[in-house]
Amino acid sequence: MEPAGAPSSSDAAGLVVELRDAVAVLGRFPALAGADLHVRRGEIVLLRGPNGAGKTTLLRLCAGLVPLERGEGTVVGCDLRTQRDAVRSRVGLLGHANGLYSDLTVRENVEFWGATVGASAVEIDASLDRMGLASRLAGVAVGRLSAGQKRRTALACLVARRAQLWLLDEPHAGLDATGRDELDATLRAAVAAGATVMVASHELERAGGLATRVVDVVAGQVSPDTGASDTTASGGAS
Amino acid sequence: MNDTASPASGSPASGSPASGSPAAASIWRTARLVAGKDLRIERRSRVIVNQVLPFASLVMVLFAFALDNDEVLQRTAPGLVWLATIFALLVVVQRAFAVETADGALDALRVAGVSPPGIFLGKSLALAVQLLVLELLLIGLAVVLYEATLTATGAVLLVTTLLPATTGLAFVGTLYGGLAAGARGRETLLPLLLFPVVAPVLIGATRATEAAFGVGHAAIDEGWPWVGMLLVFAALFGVGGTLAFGPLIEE
Amino acid sequence: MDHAGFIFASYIAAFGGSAALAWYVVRRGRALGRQLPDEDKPWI
Amino acid sequence: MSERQRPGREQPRQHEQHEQHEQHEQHGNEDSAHVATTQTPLTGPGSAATSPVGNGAGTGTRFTRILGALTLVAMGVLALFALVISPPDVVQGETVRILYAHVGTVWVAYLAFVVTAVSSAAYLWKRTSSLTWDRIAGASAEIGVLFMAITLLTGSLWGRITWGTFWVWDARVTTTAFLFITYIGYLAVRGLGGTHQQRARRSAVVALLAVLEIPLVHFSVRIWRSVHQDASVATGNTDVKLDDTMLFTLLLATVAFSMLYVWYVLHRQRVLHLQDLLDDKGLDLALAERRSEGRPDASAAAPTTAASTPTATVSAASTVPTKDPVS
Repeated sequence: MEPAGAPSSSDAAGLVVELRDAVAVLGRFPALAGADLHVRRGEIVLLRGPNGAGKTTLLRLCAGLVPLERGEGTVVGCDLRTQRDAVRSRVGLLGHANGLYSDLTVRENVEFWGATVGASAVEIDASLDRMGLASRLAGVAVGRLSAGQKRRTALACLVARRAQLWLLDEPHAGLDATGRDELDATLRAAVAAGATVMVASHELERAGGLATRVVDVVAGQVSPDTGASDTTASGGAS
Repeated sequence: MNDTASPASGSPASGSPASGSPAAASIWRTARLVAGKDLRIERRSRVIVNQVLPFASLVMVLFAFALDNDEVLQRTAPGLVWLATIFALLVVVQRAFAVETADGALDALRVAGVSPPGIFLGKSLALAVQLLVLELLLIGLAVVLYEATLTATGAVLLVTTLLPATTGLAFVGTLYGGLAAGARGRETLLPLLLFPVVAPVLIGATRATEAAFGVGHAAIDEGWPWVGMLLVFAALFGVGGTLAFGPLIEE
Repeated sequence: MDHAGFIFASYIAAFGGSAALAWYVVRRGRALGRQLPDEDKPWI
Repeated sequence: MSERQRPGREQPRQHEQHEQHEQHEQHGNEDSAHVATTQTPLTGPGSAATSPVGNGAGTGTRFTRILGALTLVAMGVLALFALVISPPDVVQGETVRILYAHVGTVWVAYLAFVVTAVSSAAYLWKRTSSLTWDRIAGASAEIGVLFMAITLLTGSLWGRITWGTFWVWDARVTTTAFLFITYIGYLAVRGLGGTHQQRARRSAVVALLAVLEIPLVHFSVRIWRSVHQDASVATGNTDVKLDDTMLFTLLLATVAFSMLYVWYVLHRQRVLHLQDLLDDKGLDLALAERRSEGRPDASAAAPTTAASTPTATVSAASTVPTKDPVS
């Protein structure tokens, strides 16, 4: 595989995510039943849909965690079949689980996840600061935090990961008003810096204001809503 | 705002982080990171110290109840030490992977592109350190409870035995623990897979420890060939595990 | 014959076990084969 | 293999197939065996009604039928020679007869595990090559485990007569027992679920790790016994003076059980092939169902509408991932 060469070719088309008739299976259940999705660089795409529609699986597929059973898929320029390792190191996923170690402190968690991609101490501090965790909470064990505080910590870990594609599954859940503002600001900053974001959320009012495009996920398939703010999306890509 | 924008802007341009290349240096960096993380978790939670060490000690006492004979205990002390170690190994391995699966950290490690060989070596290292502490305690207990005797040369042999035996146990524990981590029925699958594999370590380490304790008229010299076998075991499963761990935890 | 019981037990295990396995695989093959068209059976 | 691309052709029929398939999944193999006994395999009228294309052919071919017949004959002749024609041994008397079954099965058992290891390596070597290697590995391990059990049983019966004990801690015996347990673990790993490729990769790696383990077990047990007591117990009074008839019987046993092995692996890997194929077809049906959830009529009132739609047998509400037995 050529992780170095591959992304540039997709950058030309500006496509960060490209799924064609993608099928992904959980056990024997086809959580994704032929999804088509194109996401350009700089977009913030909101995935909307009922429970069990396949939003989570779509995000996990894009993260390289769930294998592509049928169809084609390219994420950040890497093929989802043959270059999953390369995909993984370029995306950041915030799933239902936070991926935190409850016995470690907030700072230690962020340091650990930052260190997996070689983030510096300055970047760690900045990530903590970004999610409002720099002061009092930094030294508290994650196991003692509330659900919302854990979510913030997980977001700070994600910030430290410096991913090209951010995949967020219900990121607003459990966050208070300040946390949501910080999250939105973080995502906008990431996009401004060249990243792309996909968000699955039920909180349409909140996430809808953030998104440049809304996409409906129903029954394991994706039907793009070209209405909302497609112009913004294409503007972001160029 | 500007502070976070700069790291974020750094990433898309810089492309794949260091973890993308399976270079030895990167693997070692990951291994140290993972091992440090695991040991720090243990230092904070003290699960091994507060629960597993008492459990293993209890097993040693139960052996004494079961065998009920001082001479037999003295004769079988080495075997009982290693048997207790292997029971404890099961618990420690399950703990080591419960930490990873409790909140989806194993998934997060995979998404972070952390190299599986690095995870394998790191978790093995942390496991080995914890096992070593456990074994030292059990040997101390054998001296106290079972009247095992240890000379200076015996101690040298014993320490030389502990290192490869512990490393080998840690390698196979991590390997099969990782395989069972995501599986249904992991609690029952793990011993089925693990115990046949650790049999050579049980045999080798027990014989070497017998020589070190001088039980059954075993001479010190009889222990050294077993140390060689333990080394071979550790080396084979170290290499095999490094190669196999990635495919095994892949979903 | 000395130890006839042991000898017969051995052969009952060997032949009986083999026959049971063979019987099982043939029946399973037929049951599954009935659910699939012959194009899906490259050996035919 | 091409089966991944193949499904999708026979949409209308898959509905019924799927239901049968579900039955297997729930009730296991016994149930499918019941179905099989109700009709003759090759020309079953019921099967023609269920599936217009398939004539219900099983996993047999001309070759396996001939091989199967030859195996039956060989087994019959073996029974005759082993139990009647061959003479009792000078030293062991009639007990030597057990050895024919013992040697025949242990040879096949070890052969089976070598084949499993080699096929696993073959699967991993060219990853894109074929699931056939995986199926051969699995089939081979199954019959290997059975024959290993027979070997251990006949061996301990023989040992009880010859040595006065069911079990000796001989290196070969102990290694065989460990091999037996290790491959039971291998079969457990095969049953862990996931996609076919996941199953194949995981079990192939486990099979190769067993190749690392077994020599170490053998080696450690061997020096363990040689240090602490005479290793001769396993070889001391077992001298067998084989005359020509006995030698022939021994050879015949090896050949007969090997033929059975080949026959079984051929059949079993085809059964596994069919099973995988049915899983894939089940996926096609599940995909169709899943897609139909999204249609306006179905999504409006999911449970009732979906149930009345011909293609959807499972209501949309019940198809959440957790419902699936494997997920």
